[in-house]
Amino acid sequence: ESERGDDGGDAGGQTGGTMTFGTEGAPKLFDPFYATDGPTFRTSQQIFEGLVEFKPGTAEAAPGLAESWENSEDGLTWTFKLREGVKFHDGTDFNAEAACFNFERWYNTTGAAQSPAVTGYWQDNFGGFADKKAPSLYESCTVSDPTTIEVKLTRYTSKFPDILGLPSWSMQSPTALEKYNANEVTQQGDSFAFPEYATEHPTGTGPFKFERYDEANGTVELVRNDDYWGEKAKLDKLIFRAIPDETARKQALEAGDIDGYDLPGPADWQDLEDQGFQLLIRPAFNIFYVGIGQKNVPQLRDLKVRQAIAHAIDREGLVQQMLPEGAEVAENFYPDTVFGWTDDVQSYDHDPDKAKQLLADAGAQNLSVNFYWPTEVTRPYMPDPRAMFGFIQGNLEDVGIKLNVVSKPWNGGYLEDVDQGKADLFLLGWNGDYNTPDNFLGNFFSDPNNRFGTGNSPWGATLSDELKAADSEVDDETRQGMYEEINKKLKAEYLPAVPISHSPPALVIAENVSGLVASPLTDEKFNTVSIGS
Amino acid sequence: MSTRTDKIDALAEQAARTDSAGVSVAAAAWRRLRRNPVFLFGAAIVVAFVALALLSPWLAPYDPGERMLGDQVIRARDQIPPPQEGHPLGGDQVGRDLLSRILIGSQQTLMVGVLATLIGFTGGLVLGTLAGALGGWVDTVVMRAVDVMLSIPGLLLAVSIGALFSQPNQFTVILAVAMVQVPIFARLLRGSMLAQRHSDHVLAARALGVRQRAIVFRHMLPNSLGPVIVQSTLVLAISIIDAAALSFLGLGNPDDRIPEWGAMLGEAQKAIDSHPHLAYWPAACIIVVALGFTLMGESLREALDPKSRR
Amino acid sequence: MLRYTIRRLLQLLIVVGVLSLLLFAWLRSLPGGPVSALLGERATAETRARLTEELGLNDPIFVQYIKFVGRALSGDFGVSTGVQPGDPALDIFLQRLPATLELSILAIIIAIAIGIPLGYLAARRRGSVLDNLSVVSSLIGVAVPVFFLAFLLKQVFAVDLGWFPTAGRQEGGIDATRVTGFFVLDGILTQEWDAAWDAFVHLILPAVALASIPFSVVFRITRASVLDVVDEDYIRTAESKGLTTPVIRRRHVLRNAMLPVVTTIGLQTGALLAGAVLTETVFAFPGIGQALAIGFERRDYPVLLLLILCSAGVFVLINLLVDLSYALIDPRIRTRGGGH
Amino acid sequence: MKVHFPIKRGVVLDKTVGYVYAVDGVDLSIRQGETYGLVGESGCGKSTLGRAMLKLTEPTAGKVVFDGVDLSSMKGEPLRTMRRRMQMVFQDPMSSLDPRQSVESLLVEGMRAHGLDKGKESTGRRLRELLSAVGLPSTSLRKYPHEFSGGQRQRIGIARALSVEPDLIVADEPVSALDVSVQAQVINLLEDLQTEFGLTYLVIAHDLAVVRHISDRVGVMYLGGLVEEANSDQIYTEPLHPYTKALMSAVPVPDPVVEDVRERILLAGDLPSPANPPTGCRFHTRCPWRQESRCDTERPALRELAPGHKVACHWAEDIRDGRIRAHEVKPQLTQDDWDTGADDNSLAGPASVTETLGP
Amino acid sequence: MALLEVRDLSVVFKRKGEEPFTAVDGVSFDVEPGQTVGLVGESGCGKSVTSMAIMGLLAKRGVKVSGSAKFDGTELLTLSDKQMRDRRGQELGMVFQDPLSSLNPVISIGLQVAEVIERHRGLSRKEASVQAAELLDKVGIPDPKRRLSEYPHQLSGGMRQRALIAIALACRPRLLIADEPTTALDVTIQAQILALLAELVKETDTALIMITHDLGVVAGLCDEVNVLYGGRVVERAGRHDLFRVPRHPYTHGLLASIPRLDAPRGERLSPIRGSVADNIPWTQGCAFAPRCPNAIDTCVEVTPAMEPDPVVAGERLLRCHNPVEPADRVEQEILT
Ligand SMILES: Nc1ncnc2c1ncn2[C@@H]1O[C@H](COP(=O)(O)OP(=O)(O)OP(=O)(O)O)[C@@H](O)[C@H]1O
Ligand SMILES: Nc1ncnc2c1ncn2[C@@H]1O[C@H](COP(=O)(O)OP(=O)(O)OP(=O)(O)O)[C@@H](O)[C@H]1O
Ligand SMILES: [Mg+2]
Ligand SMILES: [Mg+2]
Repeated sequence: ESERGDDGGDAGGQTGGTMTFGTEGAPKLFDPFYATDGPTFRTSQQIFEGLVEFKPGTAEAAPGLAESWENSEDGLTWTFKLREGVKFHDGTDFNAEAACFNFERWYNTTGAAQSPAVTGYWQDNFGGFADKKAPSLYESCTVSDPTTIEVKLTRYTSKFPDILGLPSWSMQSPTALEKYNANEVTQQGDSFAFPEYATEHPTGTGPFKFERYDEANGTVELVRNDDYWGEKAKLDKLIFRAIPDETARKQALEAGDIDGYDLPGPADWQDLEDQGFQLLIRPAFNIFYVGIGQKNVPQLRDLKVRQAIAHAIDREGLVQQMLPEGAEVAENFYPDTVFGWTDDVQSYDHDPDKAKQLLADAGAQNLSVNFYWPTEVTRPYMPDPRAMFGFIQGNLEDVGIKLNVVSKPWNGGYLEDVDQGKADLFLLGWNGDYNTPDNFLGNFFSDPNNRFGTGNSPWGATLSDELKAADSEVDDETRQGMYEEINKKLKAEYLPAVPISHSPPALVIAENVSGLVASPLTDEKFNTVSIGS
Repeated sequence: MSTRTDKIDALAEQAARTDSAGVSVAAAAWRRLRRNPVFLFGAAIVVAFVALALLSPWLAPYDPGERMLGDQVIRARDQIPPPQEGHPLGGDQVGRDLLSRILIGSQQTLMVGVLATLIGFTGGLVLGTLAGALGGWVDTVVMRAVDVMLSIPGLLLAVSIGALFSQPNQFTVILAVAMVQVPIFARLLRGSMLAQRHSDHVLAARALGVRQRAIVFRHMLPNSLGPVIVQSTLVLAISIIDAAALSFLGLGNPDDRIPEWGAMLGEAQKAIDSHPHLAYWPAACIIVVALGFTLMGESLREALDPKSRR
Repeated sequence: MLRYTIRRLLQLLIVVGVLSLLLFAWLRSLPGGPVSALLGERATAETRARLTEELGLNDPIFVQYIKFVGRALSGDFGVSTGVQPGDPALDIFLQRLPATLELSILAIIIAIAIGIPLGYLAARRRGSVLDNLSVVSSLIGVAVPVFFLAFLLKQVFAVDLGWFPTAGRQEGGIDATRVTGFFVLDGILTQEWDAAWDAFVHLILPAVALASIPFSVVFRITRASVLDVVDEDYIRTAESKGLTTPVIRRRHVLRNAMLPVVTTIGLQTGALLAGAVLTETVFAFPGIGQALAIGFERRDYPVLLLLILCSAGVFVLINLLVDLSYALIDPRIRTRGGGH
Repeated sequence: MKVHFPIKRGVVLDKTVGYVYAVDGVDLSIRQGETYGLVGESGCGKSTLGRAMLKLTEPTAGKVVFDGVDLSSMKGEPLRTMRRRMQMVFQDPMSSLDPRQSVESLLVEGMRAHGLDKGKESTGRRLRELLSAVGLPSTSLRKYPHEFSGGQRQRIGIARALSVEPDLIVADEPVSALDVSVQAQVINLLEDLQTEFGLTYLVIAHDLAVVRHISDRVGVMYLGGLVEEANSDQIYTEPLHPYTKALMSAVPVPDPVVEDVRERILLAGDLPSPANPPTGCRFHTRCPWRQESRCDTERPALRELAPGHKVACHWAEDIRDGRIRAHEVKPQLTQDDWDTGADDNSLAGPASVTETLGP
Repeated sequence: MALLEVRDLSVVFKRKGEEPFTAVDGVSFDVEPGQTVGLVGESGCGKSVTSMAIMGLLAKRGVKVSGSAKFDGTELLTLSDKQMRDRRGQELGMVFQDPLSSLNPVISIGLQVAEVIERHRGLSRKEASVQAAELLDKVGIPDPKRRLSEYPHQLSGGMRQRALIAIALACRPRLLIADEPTTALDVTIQAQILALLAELVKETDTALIMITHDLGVVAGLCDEVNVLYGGRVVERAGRHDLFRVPRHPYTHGLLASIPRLDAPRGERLSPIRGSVADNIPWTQGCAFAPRCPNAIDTCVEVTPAMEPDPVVAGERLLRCHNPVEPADRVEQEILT
């Protein structure tokens, strides 16, 4: 083991200097409200803050621009007490007015911006807009006094207020939003064009200010916000540099061209450490599963068959051989840091004989299914789809399941086919956005017409109802019970997919960088970072 | 566009001119080739490679798709099976025997090269023959299409085709690489055919009252094949390299149980600094084989070039 | 000449037109596409259907194409969904073109600077060790996959030795002013010497990798055409005039031998512009090639469509320029006048 | 007979902007069993005329009547069948033989096309006959063209023409590519074959001496048109057209005595371009007897001056009778671009196709 | 002393891995100032190689030249490259067969003519151009000033050959070698060029070596004729003697093969049998023996030497064991 990090980790750190951080792509835009991509969120996390923030290094909600909040009895009215003396980068005051302005801006989205491609996060989290075409979770925001707002919801949800910690719900300067026409999103051909605000003038309250975006060079430059209300950033300048090729990122770090980068491939971890770089492993906050689509092959609607699949897969081996250090075998459909997790679930050991037996019992000895796996992609939960697929393929063939392998590019048909239920078996997963079970389970199963085709089994609708009920349960303890129950049933009775693993994504930084706290949500803030010489 | 097409035409015509001396040229060329060390070296490589590809199922110690050394793999620590008893080259990233993969890989590589060339050749043959033999509007239509294809740089075309198959596999790679060659072959063949069409011996056959079909297949086509065959040798090398490039860009055959050098190289580059040998072996193989075909093709071309015969 | 130029330009338009239709139809018939690219794994069947409808992707392809052409004529080629999501495809092209141009030009300069003298020398000493060595090395240059060469160069000279940067066009920390988009030129124009130097240093390794094929082609064409020319009758005439060797070489041999070399250089430049996919990917060089590679991976159809079209267009255009310049330097064509 | 090759040029679509007047209004008839010789300078349209007569090139206008049958409207199968009766011998004995066919298959091919190969044996016999007729050993059958000398190849070409038992043979410069010693062998052979098989010949050559030697009647062509036609003695003893006179005087005779005393008519300048022929009499630009009137405005028709002796000159009688004297001619510039078009490809080719296509 | 004395000139081509090939085999002849000497023979008999050897234009590698070629007393074959270059174009001029390929396609006619003047007369480019225009005018190229800036492809075949002649004669060489200068041209043009050559040579008192396969050309132009066969001179005589009484069966055969325009028709040609390919090597006797109607046994045993003809008067050399009886020819002549 190297002595990495320890000596550079003195809390004070020095101020000044420039840090260049390699990212897999250039940000799409800088207005987090419209964003869906990692590079944008990474940048906006430095420029903006929300009412709620996550505690560094965890997925726990913590005060952000709101110092505190409370909920009414019925769970529908939330009162936020805002931090005082905060200014946006353009000098505009942050106050209740500004906060409600943001809520209203989101709710009153019109036109092209209503597309799920633009405001997908709003629609996932809050539902519809002011035009009431679809029900909305949000009802209103009222200014109680300059530092207090009241947000009314239409129903209770366990997600609130954690969701406000998502970068999308960052507070943006009303002046700048208006000045640069922040809401003028237009559809152009197959895609959307964003206003000047989103491309050139993001204005928030965060520790860094937007300096410039050199598109030709793929670099975004941020500078320290000297008027920041909290602990000021140590770096003078923070540069995010797009290096799409993973190997190129690694080499750039090795050559000293950049000071760190995100998501080093697990296979490189050891090598990077050996070279003296600091590897920051984030707590795993994701789930990787083998999905089972019940739509096309009737045999897959038989629990025994699904159990046979679960027994066939050597999850331990997979984790051991294919996944990075710190990865764990998944027993629930979300990591143990999330509410409602329980280890009291049926476990499926690697047991090929049992799998064969189960298949025989179900009369499915000659089960033949298609097995989808994605190319041209890596995800934090799935660092090497090809190798992982190969492993699982071997497992399944060992128990005599005939596989018709289909590989498609991630964006070139894979997701589409999987979403449309064409895949009988498939590899997929989820990166958690915030710490509630619904962020995982709700996304997977609450619509019975999902990629697993649970609607084809009688319990599909039941599961959906159970999830909705749990989410609307105001009482924490009751809710915990409900989720534990769901988790148990998911493994023992439903088994719509085989949860495989939680694998920790990592960050790597140079030896002379200190103060970076890895976050399970991959939304590190760089204001604590300092760089030595 | 025209410069490129002109060049092909010039070559075709040049070759057609050469060919009027026919068999004797071939014989003389062969005599020269037999003594040409460059050709012999290239041919030796090619022969060795083909032999390897044919014999590899018997030569390879293990099933190249089986992860027999899987337990020694720990991705997280970047551990792969080192060379050991029975596995002189060790294992690959997921624990398959590297030696077996290299050996068997020759089959796929040969297949890519040969099939791509065959497809390109056949496609070109059909189009070129149609255009060259029928002339008139058929010629115009075919050649316009060919020109459009030629107006996209080769690799870009291959990559585009490769990328745009919804479900890439070995065959789509071959097809992508082959498609690039079709217009070249077509143009080359048509050029020679056209030169043949106005040549005296074809005119003589027409004067004799020989049927058009017989003229095309007995006289024009055989005499036009020279440059096309030389081109084929070069295309073999190009297809192998192009296929490797496609694999590198992630557009290759996703199923890696059947090994292919290009794909192995593409995959191995991710870990080139920690396990360089994973990349060096397939890279060396590709380079040597491509060099073999190139040497052979270039010396063949030179031997058939009338200008080099003074 | 003029008529010829116009004719060729019209041909160019036709090529681009036909190509755009084919590409458009093809891209549209593929699965995935904008919807997947925009929604990612958050997509559900329902949002997918909604977005497909919103984007007009349910219209017949022909209708979509007409709409596309309509927009394209007003300079709107759609917005990137993957390469630089949200940016107009045209901007991406215009932004990246200088990068690729800069790189290709340097690569060609390298290829010429080594290929022509070496080709000439090899031809002069035909059969010598130098000749054989350089011929074989030029063939090896073709046989080594470019991406592998690029990789080795980077590993050795950038990572291990640290002489050159590993990736990109410019260090982020340098505060360079952008004028033309050609970074080296910009640095010189604005007299920001450090920026110019930095941009230049970034170009070297990728340019060397990229030069490998043009080098071997230029080398071999030079060698072949010098050999050809030396055997021409007019060289014998020149000899019979008693001209001195330097005059014969310069005036008679080189001038003629350079004609095919010029064509080759043009063709190679054209191919490089679009063929830098591999090298740019390895060096994370933000040019057209990298955009293409990313575009393929992320199924960024608007960008792909435009880039492939433009690459083909540029390629054809360069070929036209080569033809025209050829006409300028070759009196046989220049003085013929009229058409072809 | 007219054969005009279009010159195409255009911005988008090619349109014809002019013609190469390769053969422009030639009338001639060949009697059965005679040898008709055609001479003229290179590019004057001899080959084109020969080919057009066999319908190997489509005539622009005019018609060809062969043995009472009008060929001009014939197409497809009837034409193909007709081909049996008219054959061609080419100038370059190498390029006119398919290098990949053995002599046997070269010879059998025509017979097969016309259903003349009836059984192995009779065909074999016929082949041996053919070979002996042209003076080749019967061992030649298995050989390939490149294994023969130039003269022998030309014999193969002749045997091929004979293989389908034709009535008419058009020989396009059959001896130009041969060395003098061999040339004589082939000329003799042609003559022998004519007697033996009763053939009719059209012999095309640029060598006036050869043409005169072999032919019964001689036609002289200049720039696409026939300027004089006479039997071969007349053409030597009494050339009427100024061009024929000049041509005659230009042919060197291998006899110093003759050469020393011979009076030469040296023509000034070169053959004008057939794409842009002079107006009026095509020859007026180089003619030492050119007159102020008519020559450059009116195209002279072929007139019969003496029995069997036709000439296309307005002033033929006056020249013959010495009423008009030759005068000096200043050479005119001829734009010569047209005949160099074929040399474009002399630009050195690429080292290989792949190279031109780049990475 | 003769201006050019060629003695025992031999040229052997030796390529790696191939049999050495003797293209020219002990050729001797003299050329006096103002004299025109013809070298005739069929294709491949070594005419061009002889001339190239004299001019020093053969490649250095793979070629062995032996014997001697004295020009004005200087041995040309052993001169250094530099010394040879000083003479070529200056004292020795050469005109080649194919006027198109022998002119540099990308250099203007003017420069191509001027550069040789520049080189040997030390004139400036401008002065040389003026001279070049005069030269072009002299060889009968109309509008010479304009032609200076034109390129070879813009000239017709005849004009090109004239330009080549202008180049060869630019420095008034004492010896001009014309290698088949008219073969690529039409008869009427050929006549123009031959007339021009004869006139220029006469005017400047230049010695001319005329290489051709056309006996007619020789008959009109040459003072002395050398007939080559298989790399050796087989017969040499003054032109009148040679044509009147050809003694070597080959010469005789050639003359009998040619249809003559001035001869009556109907007469059969009497060709030489076989073709050049039927040669035997000179070392095994007479190369022409297999084709020779007069061949006797000695012909395939003893190599004939070049000897003065004992029978016919005049300066004639002959390489034959059994020459054609003079009577044959004379009789023929009388008969007709
Ligand atoms: N296919 C063609 N297209 C255009 N022009 C042609 C074609 N064939 C011949 N010509 C032109 O027609 C004219 C006559 O050609 P032709 O071959 O008949 O001449 P020729 O008298 O046979 O000459 P030669 O003695 O050189 O064989 C020439 O100017 C030639 O360039
Ligand atoms: N560079 C060479 N290498 C080998 N053999 C050669 C070379 N040059 C000429 N020869 C051979 O030498 C012989 C004489 O050639 P040369 O060119 O002198 O013939 P020629 O009499 O000029 O014929 P032609 O009338 O065809 O010009 C020929 O057999 C030829 O093949
Ligand atoms: Mg002809
Ligand atoms: Mg010669």
